[in-house]
Amino acid sequence: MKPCKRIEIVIETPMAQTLTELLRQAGAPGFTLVPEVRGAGDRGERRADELSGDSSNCLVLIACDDQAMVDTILEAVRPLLSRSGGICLVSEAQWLRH
Amino acid sequence: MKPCKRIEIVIETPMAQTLTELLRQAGAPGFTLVPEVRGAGDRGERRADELSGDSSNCLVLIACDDQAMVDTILEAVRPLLSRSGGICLVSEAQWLRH
Amino acid sequence: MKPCKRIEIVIETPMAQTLTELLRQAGAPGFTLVPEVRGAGDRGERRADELSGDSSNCLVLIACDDQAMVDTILEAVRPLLSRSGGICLVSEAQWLRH
Amino acid sequence: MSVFLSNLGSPPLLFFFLGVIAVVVRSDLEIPAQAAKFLSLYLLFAIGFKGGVALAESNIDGGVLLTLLVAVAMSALVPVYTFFLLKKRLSTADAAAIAATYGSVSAVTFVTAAGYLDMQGVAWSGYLVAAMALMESPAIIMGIVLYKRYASSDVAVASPFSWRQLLSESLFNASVFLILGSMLIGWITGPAGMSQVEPLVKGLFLGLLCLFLLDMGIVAARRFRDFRQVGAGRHKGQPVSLMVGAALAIPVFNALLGLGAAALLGLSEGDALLLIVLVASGSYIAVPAAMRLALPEANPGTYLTMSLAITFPFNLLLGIPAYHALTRWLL
Amino acid sequence: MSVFLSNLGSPPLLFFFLGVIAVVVRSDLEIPAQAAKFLSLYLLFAIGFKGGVALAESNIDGGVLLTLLVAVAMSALVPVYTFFLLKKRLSTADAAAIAATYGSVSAVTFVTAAGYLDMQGVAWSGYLVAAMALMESPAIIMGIVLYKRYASSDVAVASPFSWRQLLSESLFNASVFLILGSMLIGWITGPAGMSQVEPLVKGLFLGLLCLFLLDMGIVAARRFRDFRQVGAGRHKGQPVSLMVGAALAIPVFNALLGLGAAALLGLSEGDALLLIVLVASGSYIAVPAAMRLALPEANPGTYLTMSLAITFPFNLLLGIPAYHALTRWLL
Amino acid sequence: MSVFLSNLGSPPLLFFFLGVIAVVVRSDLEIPAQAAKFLSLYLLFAIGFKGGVALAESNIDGGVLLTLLVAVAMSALVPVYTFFLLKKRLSTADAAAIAATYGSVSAVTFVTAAGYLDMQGVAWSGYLVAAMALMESPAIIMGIVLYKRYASSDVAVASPFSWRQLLSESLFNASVFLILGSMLIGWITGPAGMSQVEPLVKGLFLGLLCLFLLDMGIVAARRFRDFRQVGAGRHKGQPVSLMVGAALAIPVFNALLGLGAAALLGLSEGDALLLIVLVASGSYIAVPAAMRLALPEANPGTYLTMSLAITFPFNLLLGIPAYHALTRWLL
Ligand SMILES: Nc1ncnc2c1ncn2[C@@H]1O[C@H](COP(=O)(O)O)[C@@H](O)[C@H]1O
Ligand SMILES: Nc1ncnc2c1ncn2[C@@H]1O[C@H](COP(=O)(O)O)[C@@H](O)[C@H]1O
Ligand SMILES: Nc1ncnc2c1ncn2[C@@H]1O[C@H](COP(=O)(O)O)[C@@H](O)[C@H]1O
Ligand code: NA
Ligand code: NA
Ligand code: NA
Repeated sequence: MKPCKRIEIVIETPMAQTLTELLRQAGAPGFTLVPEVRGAGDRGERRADELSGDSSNCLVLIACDDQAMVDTILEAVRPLLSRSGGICLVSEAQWLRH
Repeated sequence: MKPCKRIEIVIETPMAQTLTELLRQAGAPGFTLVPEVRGAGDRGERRADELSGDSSNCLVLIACDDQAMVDTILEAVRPLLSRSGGICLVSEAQWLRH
Repeated sequence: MKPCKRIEIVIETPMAQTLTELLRQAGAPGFTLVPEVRGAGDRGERRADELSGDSSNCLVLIACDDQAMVDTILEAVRPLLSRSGGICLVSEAQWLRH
Repeated sequence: MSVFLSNLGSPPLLFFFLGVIAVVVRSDLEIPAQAAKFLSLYLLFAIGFKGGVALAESNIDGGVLLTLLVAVAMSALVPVYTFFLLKKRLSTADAAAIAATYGSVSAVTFVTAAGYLDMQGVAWSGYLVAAMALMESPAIIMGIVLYKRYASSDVAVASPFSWRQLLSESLFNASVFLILGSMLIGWITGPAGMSQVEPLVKGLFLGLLCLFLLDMGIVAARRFRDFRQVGAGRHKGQPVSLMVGAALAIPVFNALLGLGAAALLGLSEGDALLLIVLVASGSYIAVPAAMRLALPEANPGTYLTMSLAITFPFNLLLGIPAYHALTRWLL
Repeated sequence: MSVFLSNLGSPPLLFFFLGVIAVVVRSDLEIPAQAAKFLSLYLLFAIGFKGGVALAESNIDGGVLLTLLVAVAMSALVPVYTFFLLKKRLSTADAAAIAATYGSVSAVTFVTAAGYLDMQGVAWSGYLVAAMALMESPAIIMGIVLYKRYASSDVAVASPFSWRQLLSESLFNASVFLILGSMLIGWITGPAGMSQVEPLVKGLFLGLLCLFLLDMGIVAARRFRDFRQVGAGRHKGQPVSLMVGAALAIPVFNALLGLGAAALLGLSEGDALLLIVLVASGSYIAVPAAMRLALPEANPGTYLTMSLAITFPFNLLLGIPAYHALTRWLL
Repeated sequence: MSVFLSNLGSPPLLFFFLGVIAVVVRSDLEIPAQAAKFLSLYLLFAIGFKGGVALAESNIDGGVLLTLLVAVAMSALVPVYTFFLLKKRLSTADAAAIAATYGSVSAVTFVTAAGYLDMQGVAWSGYLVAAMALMESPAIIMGIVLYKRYASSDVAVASPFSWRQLLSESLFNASVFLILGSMLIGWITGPAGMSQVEPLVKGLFLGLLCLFLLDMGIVAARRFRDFRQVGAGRHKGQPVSLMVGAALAIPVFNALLGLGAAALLGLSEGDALLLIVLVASGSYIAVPAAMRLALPEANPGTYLTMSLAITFPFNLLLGIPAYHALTRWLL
């Protein structure tokens, strides 16, 4: 077991590809993306019921055991969230090495 | 970055609307809902395979930076969980301000 | 509220049944499974776009308030992850009793 | 005998059993959830539309109205005696949910019976689709009312009662709403409307029913397996044999009731069989959805398993031809 | 008057209203998201293929090319005046997104108009499908260019501009790409190709359109409800009456523009109506998808609600027959 | 030459290329995952049912049984030499998985070949569908057995071997089970059953195949792109040219093997082409699903990419007409 950070990002679906591209460029060790999630926040309800995918969000989870990388990722994500909304949470976890 | 609580609730799909209504009334700042998740617990297996949506769960994530609001939400959710099952976890996180 | 561990596992979909079987045998109190999630990691991108379900992952969440049980679960899961990849994170949470 | 065999030889029924076998041999075959849900919406849409067009083409007289009235009455009556019979051995919530389940109807059993009649060359009237659509709601209302009346007072306090929600759940429930709405549109647009949607509504019907029943076979067999593995949690201590017995006895008893009503109403052979099947079948889509909201205390492992995993295959396989033989013999 | 009534009596339109009613009475009816998305891909595939085969069967002369050119020009022109009219009262981003929305087209409105013409027995030409496919992109490009030109400089810095991405979003956007691609394949394979896919592309078209419009009715009514509940967040302070007014005035004004163009081009009755409908309709699939990427500052609660929840039902219900009456009267 | 051109002009194949182009130009076009999965179940259901009805209508003699036996034998034989050829340059797990892949078959390649024959007006027999269904399992079993026999002992310890699981994965695998089950039901219900489901099973087949191949084109092109970007992780150091070479050489070599078998069996032109296509094609649904469970050490980036992104388009585009020309020339 190795301590690490769990970064959790909720962002709208049309931005998902931009986000994963950012993560790749930042050098993130990996990510898991849950598509088609619903939600509500400052910009009202997002019902995930539109044909363009425009009203659905996705939830992205990144485990990262390198604090410098965590900071890089957060800095890369911040302007995206400012422009198109969403949230980003960071918490502590233990990573099971296998 | 601002400290906050992550509230995570798993509840059965038919109760999802009741739950989001409760959250709205309690004044929660927002939520993210992952639909159509499977599970197992005290009341046996839930395979998410029925036409009425009766056997699927949903997973709701709420980030909240106001402890009083957290308590309000938990008090509102508790009776729902007692009646129809499910779980509620609370953990610590840092909220990236953008 | 009772302290507990949140175990989070990302594993590929074809292994999901093996994993839930392991959890059952280990005596886990329950689990929640988010199907059809995408991801990327050491073994490249998993786009969740194949007919055999071969390129999608699932995300499994287990809340457990018994440390011995947590260890049993982690030991059971470890060889699965070694063989077919994926990640396992453990974090702290409070379990709302209802 | 031959009716049983010809029933067995129909593709939709055989696909139901293929689904059951898939679970028995632990195949990983499954219909994606959203596709299965879309198929079920399609079936309701097609049944409703066809029924509406049939209504527009027939003339609605006193006899028709009387039949509809009797159908509604039976869907409200069946829950009452079912509830009191079961209340002694099950929790009040479970008894009420089972009562609502059997007062209501199974659209797919109805459709299979109608297909069976078509294969046998026996005529039936479109207004029976209206009867089906009207029989869902009264049973739901009765189940909830009985529960509220007989539940111990502390539970009743925990779950505030709302008539508004009750009506909305029983009348505007997705399945009830879609079938009623499609029937209305079929009725308004009549044969001209049908000519526009015929390839979808009629052409594909039996083929898509095969795929839907394949899914139903899988789901029913899974429920049945879960049910036998008397396991952890609420299932513990359920009187399994009582449940299996009830899931077989209730449809047979209700079929006889339906037969009596059909005889009194003087229905034709085909219409009589369809009315019998409506009374004898139990809901596994509309009622469970309503019960999860109104009676979360009831265990779907009980009421849903009974109607989906026992009564449904029983009616499909043995019930329909047996009720038909009986109808022929008596009417 | 009779055109309005006959329009009202078509099953697809009635299913749209059934969807609206489902939301009004708070029914839980909904089409699963992936099934709805598949239906929309099917419609684009079928429209495109049919249009391509029609193109292969017709001869493309100067008149056709001129009409296509005019259609493209209008889809680039409409955003310009829409943008400058709205910029005074809305944010630059919202004005640009609404401008792009109304320059572009609604494939389902087009299809409904084509079905309406078929029911009325009025002929129309396949190359108008090509016009539709060509009208999506210019509007998207114009909207983005106008925004980049008039947005305050600090925003422009925050959002670097990429021509490559702009072209990719406007030309290779899923809807635009599928309809153009299917049209091309229909054109290559011609009537021989059509004979292979006819049952899917033609037979099921109106039936599946009913199910699609049921979903559209649900989504449109939800957006309309959210819109009225002037609530938290960005919605606050939106000039609601301005939005409703604009969502009704823009299509009517654009319809007149389209009518003028049709008159100058000397189009037949059917072709004129379709050109008018293209100009008068607003996009709610391709443009929103492009705007989320290129103009995330714009609020979909504004542009999407206007086109989906107001303009779309308005065109379906009143617009098409009214434009038709006008065309008949003037041409 | 003309066979190549007429093959190119068929809508299903053109939609495959449209999907490829969508990826090349970075369009966001995609078929929702559950819809694509449902389409693939539909295709297996339709192929199986049609094959079963064809079986019921034909008489099964010694020649038919011999052909089936030969087909099964080839599906067990192909993995053996493929494994030993590849084991020198790849890991044992990868070699075994590729071996199983090419011993098994691609249902869509088969269907495309059958459609190609229909277009050319060449007859073929229904029992070849049975051959296809029977060829999936032996290859899976052989692949796993070879791996268990030749893997280094420490790996073998880590992965306990279960015959029960092996049989279940190879025989009751979703695709194998559905096609065998549908064939059985088609065979039981015969032409009477077909008349009930014909609009779905026959009418829509080519149209839905277009949409399915559009999705396949997208997925294949994505795999191919990932494959070229020799990137992080396990992909590193894969001998890319070896893989491309093998993915082209194996089908050609196997086609010659199939041609030889067809000549010895004295098959007709159409039947010979279908047998050749079965031997030459590689699985990308049933085998990968089985391999993920039985051989997780093997890299799907290798075996799946080879069969889906290289062999499949190669067979569709060049293979089928080339094998046909060869068959005509030699038989
Ligand atoms: N407090 C919150 N807790 C959980 N999810 C949130 C919260 N606030 C926003 N979200 C998610 O982020 C999306 C965009 O949020 P916003 O930009 O605030 O509208 C919402 O649709 C939710 O899915
Ligand atoms: N220990 C647990 N960990 C994770 N999820 C759980 C746990 N227990 C229950 N759940 C979820 O909550 C749902 C309802 O649980 P229950 O009411 O205990 O049957 C289950 O179907 C699971 O999805
Ligand atoms: N650092 C990470 N953070 C989040 N998810 C990850 C991470 N690494 C791997 N995963 C997930 O685990 C799956 C398998 O990972 P791997 O075996 O490393 O390819 C990936 O497809 C991701 O969904
Ligand atoms: Na009943
Ligand atoms: Na327009
Ligand atoms: Na092969």
